[in-house]
Amino acid sequence: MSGLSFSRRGLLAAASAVGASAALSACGAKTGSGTSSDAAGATADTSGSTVKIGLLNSLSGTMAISEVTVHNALLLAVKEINAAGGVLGKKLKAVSQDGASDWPTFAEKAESLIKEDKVAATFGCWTSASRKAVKPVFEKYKSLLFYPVQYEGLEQSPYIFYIGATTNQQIVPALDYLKKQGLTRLYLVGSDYVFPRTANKIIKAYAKANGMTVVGEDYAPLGSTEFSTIVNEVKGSGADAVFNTLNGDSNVAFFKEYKSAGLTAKSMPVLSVSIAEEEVKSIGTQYLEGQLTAWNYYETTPGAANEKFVKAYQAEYGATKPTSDPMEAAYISVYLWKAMVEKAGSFDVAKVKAAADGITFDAPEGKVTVDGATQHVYKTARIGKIGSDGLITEVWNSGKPIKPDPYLKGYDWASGLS
Amino acid sequence: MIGEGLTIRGLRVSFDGYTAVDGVDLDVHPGDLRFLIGPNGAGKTTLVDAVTGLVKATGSVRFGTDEGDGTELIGKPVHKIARLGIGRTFQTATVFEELTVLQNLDIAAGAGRGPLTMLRRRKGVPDAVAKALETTGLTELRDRPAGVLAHGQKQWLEIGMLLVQDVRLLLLDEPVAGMSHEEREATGELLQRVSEDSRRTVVVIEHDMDFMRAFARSVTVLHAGKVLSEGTVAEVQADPKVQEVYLGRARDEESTAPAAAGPPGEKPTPTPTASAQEA
Amino acid sequence: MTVILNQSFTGISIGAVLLLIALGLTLTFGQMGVINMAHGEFIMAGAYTTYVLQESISSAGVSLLVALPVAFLVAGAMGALLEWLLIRRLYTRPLDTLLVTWGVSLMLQQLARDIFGAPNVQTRAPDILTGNIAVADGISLANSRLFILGLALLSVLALTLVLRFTPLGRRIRAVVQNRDLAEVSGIATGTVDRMTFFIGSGLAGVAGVAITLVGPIGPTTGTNYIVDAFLVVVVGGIGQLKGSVITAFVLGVLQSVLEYSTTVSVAKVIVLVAIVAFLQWRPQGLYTLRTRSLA
Amino acid sequence: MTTTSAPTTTPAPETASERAFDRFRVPGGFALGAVLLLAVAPLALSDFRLALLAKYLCWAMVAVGVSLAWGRGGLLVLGQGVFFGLGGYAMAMHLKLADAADTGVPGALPDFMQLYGTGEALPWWWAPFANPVFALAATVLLPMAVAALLGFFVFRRRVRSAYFAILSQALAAALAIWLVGQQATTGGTNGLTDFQGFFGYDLDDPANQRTVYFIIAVSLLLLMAAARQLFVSRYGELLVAVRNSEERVRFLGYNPANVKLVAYVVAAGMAGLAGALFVPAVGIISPALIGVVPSIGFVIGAAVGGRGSLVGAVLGAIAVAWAQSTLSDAFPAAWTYLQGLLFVLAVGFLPGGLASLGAVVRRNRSRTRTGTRSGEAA
Repeated sequence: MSGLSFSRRGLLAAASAVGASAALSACGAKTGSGTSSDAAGATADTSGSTVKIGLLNSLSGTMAISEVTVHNALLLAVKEINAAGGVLGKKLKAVSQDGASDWPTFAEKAESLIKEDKVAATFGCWTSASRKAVKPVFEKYKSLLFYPVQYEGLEQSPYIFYIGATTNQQIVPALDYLKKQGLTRLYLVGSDYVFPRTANKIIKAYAKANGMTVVGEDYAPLGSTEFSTIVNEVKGSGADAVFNTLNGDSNVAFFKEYKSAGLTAKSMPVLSVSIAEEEVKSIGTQYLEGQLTAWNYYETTPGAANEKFVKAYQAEYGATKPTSDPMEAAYISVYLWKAMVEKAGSFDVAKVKAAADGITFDAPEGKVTVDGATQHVYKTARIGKIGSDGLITEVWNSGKPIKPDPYLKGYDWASGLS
Repeated sequence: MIGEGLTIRGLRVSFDGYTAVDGVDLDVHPGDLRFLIGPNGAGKTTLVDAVTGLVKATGSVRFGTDEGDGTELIGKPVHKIARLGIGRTFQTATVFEELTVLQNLDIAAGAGRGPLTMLRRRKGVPDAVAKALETTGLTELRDRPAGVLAHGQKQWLEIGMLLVQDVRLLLLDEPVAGMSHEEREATGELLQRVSEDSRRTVVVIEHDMDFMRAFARSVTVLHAGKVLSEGTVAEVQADPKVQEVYLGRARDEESTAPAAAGPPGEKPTPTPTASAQEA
Repeated sequence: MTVILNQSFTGISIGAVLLLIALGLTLTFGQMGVINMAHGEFIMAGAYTTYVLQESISSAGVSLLVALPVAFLVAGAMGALLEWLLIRRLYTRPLDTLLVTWGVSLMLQQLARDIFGAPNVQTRAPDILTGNIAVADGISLANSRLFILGLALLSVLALTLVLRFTPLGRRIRAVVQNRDLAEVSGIATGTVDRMTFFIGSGLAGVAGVAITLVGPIGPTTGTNYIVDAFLVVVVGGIGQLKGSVITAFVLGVLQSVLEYSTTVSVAKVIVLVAIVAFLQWRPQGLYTLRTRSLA
Repeated sequence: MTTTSAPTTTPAPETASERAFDRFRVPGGFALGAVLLLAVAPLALSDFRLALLAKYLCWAMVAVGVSLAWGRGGLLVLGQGVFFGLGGYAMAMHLKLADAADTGVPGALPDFMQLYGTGEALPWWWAPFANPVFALAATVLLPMAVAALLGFFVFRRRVRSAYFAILSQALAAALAIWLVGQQATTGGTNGLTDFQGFFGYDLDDPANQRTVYFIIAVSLLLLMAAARQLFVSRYGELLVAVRNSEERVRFLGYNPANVKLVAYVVAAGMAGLAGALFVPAVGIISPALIGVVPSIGFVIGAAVGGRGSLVGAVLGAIAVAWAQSTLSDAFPAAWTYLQGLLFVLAVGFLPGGLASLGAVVRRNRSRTRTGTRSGEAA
């Protein structure tokens, strides 16, 4: 019968194919043999009059809300640099790929940018998960990624430049501030993913060493919008302040519930590390007025560089559009890369990396300096208070740029963390 | 004679306080062709539902074959009851419309097949299936999807499916409803052929009195969930209780039943289900 | 003791939200058997209606009150349109309806993104609804939750009255119980279906207005709630309002108590497992209309 | 209950001439597919494109199972992400452990556990995955076991098909939430990523990546062959019968719950294998591939291509995945509309998918003829 003859043929084809693959795999490198690394490196195409750079952001899906603003800031920087003559005499051509808020897609698109578009460098990613997904790709092809968002630290890939804050430039200063205010009993509320969990680990270690108490710790699934139980627990905990690492939509529900429970910025302030100007707009100042945030940049940060940035951004995208920390970091990441390339006199990845140390830039957030050893950036920490107009104004800053320390090696209390 | 044929004792079915079958006793012996009649709502279909495990019931239903004593059916799941050799048809013919006639019969024949047989393609036509095709006169149509069959042919296919199952007890729910005159004749003859096998017990629910008189060997009349009368066609027709029930009903329906004074068999049967099915 | 009381109140307030979002589904899913995945987007439409009205009506309280009937009409009209365009062709194919309406839901979300932008928008709640009432020492009830509870109960009452005592309600019940007979009796079943869908979707719009008091308003607002809402109706039982009411509150309290004693994630998982186990015990849900149309 | 799914394909009428055609067509098509996948694609496509194709073929493997369970059995399997994820995690856990062992440090933990974990010993449920045989078997058997357990309970109690769909979704949501919550042992939202080797072969080497592609292509062909055998077997006929009328099948002495269970479990195993092979091909498995949305995504390809047709489902899955990755960059908004529209049009108006276009035209042409013929017979 046809069914049988069909299966037999299927098996034959399969057998021959398995044979073929076995033959092929015989040529493939074994792990640790080191033969593969020479083959895998990708070369950027810098031969023409333009140089391609990759922009890798989620333009669709749940993360698009935040990542589109970063994408816009990147495009603005590219436009300005091209207007000023480009990099090493070549105009930049931005190739945008949509990570679609999906980590495997990020990996696929990263590979596409490197292999198909032969970009000189890539800018983007927001979530830690997307960064973790693309990290092996950039390492495999020895191509550069500039990552613009504050993150949980504990990472140092040779092919990633971390332009956002690491923990000792955001979390630790925020704790210093709270301690100074006498707010020593903390309640930790976060979304259930890497950043909040790592941040809270650090907070607990800090608290232990600094005579502070963590009275409670709760995690809500990403996207969760039901906070009555958590707020109830917070209310009954007798904490001085809440350290909030919630992400996205959850913040809206959390703060609405928080206010409904009768908790205020006066009675129990909330210090948030993921709420920037854009988020303030969508939560509503009704619920946020007086609450605290920790970043390295605010739209209100004084200085000529920031005035110019805000003006240029609003001219490009609309007068009501706020600027925020990740956008600013994305914006300066392109300028920092440009400075590295110009110092190296080449687009070659190895040379660019070698030139990175000590590069400075007069950024909207103030002066920033690249630390070549960690491939992070010296940044000034700033605590802000949310005003009734939706803007965040600085109430404290670290005075000078803080040296990046992604593994918190310079802090004794953090020795057991990693 | 428990252990031979269908033996029902004290069968009771209620839905939310409404008792549809109210203490029915019934014996049907192999080789019989029993007709179950009664006005709408008498509990005929519910009785069959109870026997085949479709509704929860109390009391006792046993079915015995020549091979062994009757097993209690109450409380067994539907497919286990079916495996004891009890098969049924529904008022609306339910065949597998997307499968061919042959495939329908083959599936009916194969409840006991092992996994290896199941995973292989069917080769040729099993003997039982060929025989059923012949008995039901569907040989010509065996490669047609069952969905395109005419109404009567679907009913025959259903009966054929019971035959290949080697069913010992056939419960047929209004098999000729909506059929043309010729189809009724053909169906009746088919039922007689089927019940001639002395190992088989056939129970037919029917509204069509002409059909009943032409083919029934024995008749049970149900009324309000109880057995009203039982016997041969002639005995039942002569039973005053039966006449009263049907007369009483007929009085209410005078407009539709002008010939109400006659014996039940002559009463025109207003069966809404039948007319609905003709579409 | 305070904890138990507190969590019970919290549970009731979670239950109130669940009830309100599931109420429309008791009609479209419960009565008509349509799995409408775009139901969440009708909730979203209600929420955006609130936002739009607040742009033109400055008083938060007035705009909220105006939003309730307007959102009902907007979401209801969307539902009736969806029924007329697509769902009425799919009544015999409930599973296909699920996928088709999922497609509609994707398009509506994108539409919202194109009209209002991807970020969440904000509405102001009237001051009276941002406070709370202290019930006892350490126990307080948020006014917004009380408002939602009241709105949910009012909606249940209104729906019950409509179904019981109006000609439309009688027709709806007639069509649910026996479509063919209803049709033969001269009821325009098509129109009744559309009206049922209108009311069910309209209730989703009302839920959307209420949601603005407790959650974010964005293109994905609806999807956050949709699976939970379906579970309420599944557990409550098809076609029975009281089943959904009881289920919403039981699930709310269960969720709240579990969240308190474990974590939110674990609580969610346990609730889902409990639901599967419950359906083992009562596959038709808490309450069911008993019929004998099995064959 | 009568059927809940739309009539899709009527089995091929078995006239002698068509049977002869069938005998030629199926193996011929299979051989053509094998040549395209195993010879043409590797020669014509760059390494990058080939890697993309490998990913699409993983979706196609899931679609084979969807075609069996949904197309044939009428079971709307909206939780395939769960099985895909279980297979993927089983494979990824093994690769992570193998990488850790490769570091040469005795008792080394996978890298993410050192970062986020408690820093203590390996959790007990990770330990067996160090064994390659156990891990490989688990990629298929674990999803099948979970499906068997769930299916046993759901089908046994005759839970309505709509409930089944909703419960599947709820299960997908629950597993995703659980995985995210267990960051120390599952990597949380990040999932498991950054694999160095695949059973001793360096995954960075393009030659090995090509081998992974071949393994995936061959697996897909084998799954299609297996599914085809199920389609034409007596079991396949019975499955259609169950879809047509579950109650009737019960009266024939079968337990329809078991019939459905087999299709559901086999589909789960296929999704598990697809997930397992996805890991070396794409280099990541994460909860994002498991939740409600991806689970529905697994169905869309089969719906568009034609759930009742094996080839249609496979080509549909590949085409939708391709369209997504090509269109979403250039037109992210338009792609979302298109995706929604595909669902509406394919499921609502062409339930047989694109594969049925030809048949629909043919049927319309011959409708009058069939009408007269059945009229005569009556």
